[in-house]
Amino acid sequence: MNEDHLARVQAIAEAALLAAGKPLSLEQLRELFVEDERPSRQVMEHVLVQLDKACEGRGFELKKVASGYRLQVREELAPWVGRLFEEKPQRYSRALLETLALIAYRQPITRGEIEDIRGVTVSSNIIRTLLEREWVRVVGHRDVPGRPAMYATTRQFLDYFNLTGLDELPPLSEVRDLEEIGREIERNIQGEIQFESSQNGSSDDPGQPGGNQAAESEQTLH
Amino acid sequence: MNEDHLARVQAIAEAALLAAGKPLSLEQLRELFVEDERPSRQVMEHVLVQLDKACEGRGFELKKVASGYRLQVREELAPWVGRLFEEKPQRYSRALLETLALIAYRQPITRGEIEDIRGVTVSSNIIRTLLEREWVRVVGHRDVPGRPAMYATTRQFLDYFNLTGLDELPPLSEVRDLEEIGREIERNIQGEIQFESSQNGSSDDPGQPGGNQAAESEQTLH
Amino acid sequence: MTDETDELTHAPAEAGAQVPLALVSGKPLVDIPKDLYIPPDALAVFLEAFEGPLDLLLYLIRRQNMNILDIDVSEITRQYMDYIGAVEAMRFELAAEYLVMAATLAEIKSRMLLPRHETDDDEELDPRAELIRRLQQYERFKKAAEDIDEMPRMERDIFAASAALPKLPSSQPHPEVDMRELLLALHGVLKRADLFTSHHVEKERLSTRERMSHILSVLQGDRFVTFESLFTIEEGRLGVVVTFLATLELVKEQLIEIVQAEVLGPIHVRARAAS
Repeated sequence: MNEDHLARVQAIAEAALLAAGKPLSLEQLRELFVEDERPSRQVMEHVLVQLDKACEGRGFELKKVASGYRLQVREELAPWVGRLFEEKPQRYSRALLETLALIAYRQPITRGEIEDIRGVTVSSNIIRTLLEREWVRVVGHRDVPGRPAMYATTRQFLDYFNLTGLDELPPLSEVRDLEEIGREIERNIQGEIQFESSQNGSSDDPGQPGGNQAAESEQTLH
Repeated sequence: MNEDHLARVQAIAEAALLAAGKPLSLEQLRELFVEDERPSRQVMEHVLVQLDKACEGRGFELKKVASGYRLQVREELAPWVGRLFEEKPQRYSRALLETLALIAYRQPITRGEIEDIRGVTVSSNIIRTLLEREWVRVVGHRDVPGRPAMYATTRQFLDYFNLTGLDELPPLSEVRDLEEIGREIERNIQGEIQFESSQNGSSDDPGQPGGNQAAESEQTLH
Repeated sequence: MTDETDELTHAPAEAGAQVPLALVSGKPLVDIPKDLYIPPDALAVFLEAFEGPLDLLLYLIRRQNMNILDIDVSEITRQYMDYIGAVEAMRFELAAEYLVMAATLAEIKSRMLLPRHETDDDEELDPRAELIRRLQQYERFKKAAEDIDEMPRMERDIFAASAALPKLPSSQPHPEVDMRELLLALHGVLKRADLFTSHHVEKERLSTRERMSHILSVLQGDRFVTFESLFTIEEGRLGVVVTFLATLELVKEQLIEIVQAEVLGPIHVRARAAS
């Protein structure tokens, strides 16, 4: 069996392993070939050794598992590849934002006090999310029955919003036309959603008109 | 950006394309990297050229399709790889293919317009199948009684058929309608009188491929 | 591949052995006897092979080696009517389009028989023109459909390359928040609570409240801290004032207590809740 032929068998084995989506045994790989061109087990094993070598430095590697061989994305590349599957960050609920705003402007404040102002209970999830994000922390306990925790904002909160101190928070009195700002934010959010969905083109792409145009706009993307 | 770094980016791109199982756009590939290590578009394009080269002689190749880049089994290896799958590849009925062809070449087009050309009713099953496969989608409604939906093809359609754009579809065969033949006779007569370059004829040739042009000429017909 | 519908699963039957007959170019693969005796089974198969009257007409034209542009309407109409007649005699359900086409052909034929007026534009008056145009249009897309079927496609000629995944890090990215969203939320809640007009939230008060939080966090646990240690000289007079205001506010809100063991002795501060 000459070099060219071995290279061909190797390409076919690689192609099959990439197309199969599951491990293939040595026998399954051999059965890709009609009888009179079928490589022996020894040749197939040799080819797989060569394939393994040929994957050095690439994005994937040959792994032997119980049911055969499979090509697998290199583990050390997982941090990058994992970003493909990251869920899109969701938006925070209005309740969470109100709670955060009240903690920022009225700190130190207890959950009960937030509930008094909001007129509804504050779910533990909201408090937990804010604590986990390290935007708020417990700075003490109020000396009343139940000794409720008092919350305040953190340095991370200031950093996130690019503030050096709470006194840089915009005073409410200065913000006259909040409704206008609200509309603007809504528009931005809408814009983002549309942008995201048109970016997502692969799944469904309602933003694009006629197919030709879709093809053209794609061209400009690259 | 040094060689080692480029090789790394290339391995990551390859890994991601193999992990995604669907085409990824240049932007999606760049977004695998956190902001301060994100390669520029130029670098990413360069890396993809390198990746393409690195696949030479292997079982797979890099292919640009409508919604991005895809790693796929080399077409010439399909006969071997096809043996992996016991099921015969899907066949499509003529009715479905003719409907798809009309949508592809004449988009945007309504079901009624498809029926006019095919001379038979288009079953709802066919439209539903095309929509479910995400090969076509509704891009609007024609402003006539009943406001019928207008259909166009999607990026998924192009991806499925290994195309980057509608202009890569095989050209529609020329139609020689009576008016055209009349003009041809007239030209021949005139040609006898005075010499004219044949360039003249090609400009109003209705048989030109490009989807857009086809779509426009259709508008005038209906 | 999993969401196959009826249309798809029926495809092989429809597009299988019978299709070549419809794809004929000059030489039909299924020979229809000249005398039009067609066994019932064969007729059913025969009709299924066509995508409607235009397709059948194209087949008849091809079988006669006729140029579309030069259709012998009489002959084609005769053959077409023969098929339609045979189908009806067999009591097969016949799609309405076939009957409409039969009527169209009959009309064209009758108009062809009428004496023609002399005009300078013959083609416009050719009663076959519309039929020819439709046949030509249909033929183009019939060909295009065949071309599309020939194109390399996924799952038949193209297989996506994919590799198994290693263990991937699971990280959920945090939502982004805009400062204006925060303000808007506050605006909403204060408006609802009818606190908006009471000016509880003032610019200068915010630095005081921040300092209150800071002092409380310094006073974590059951420990006394000297009053002076709350102040930082480097902050200057304004810092001292803010700290002092914050301390007073904390005392007022009964959050801290201030203890002085003896006159002019050191002042200590601790969180009330700790006691």
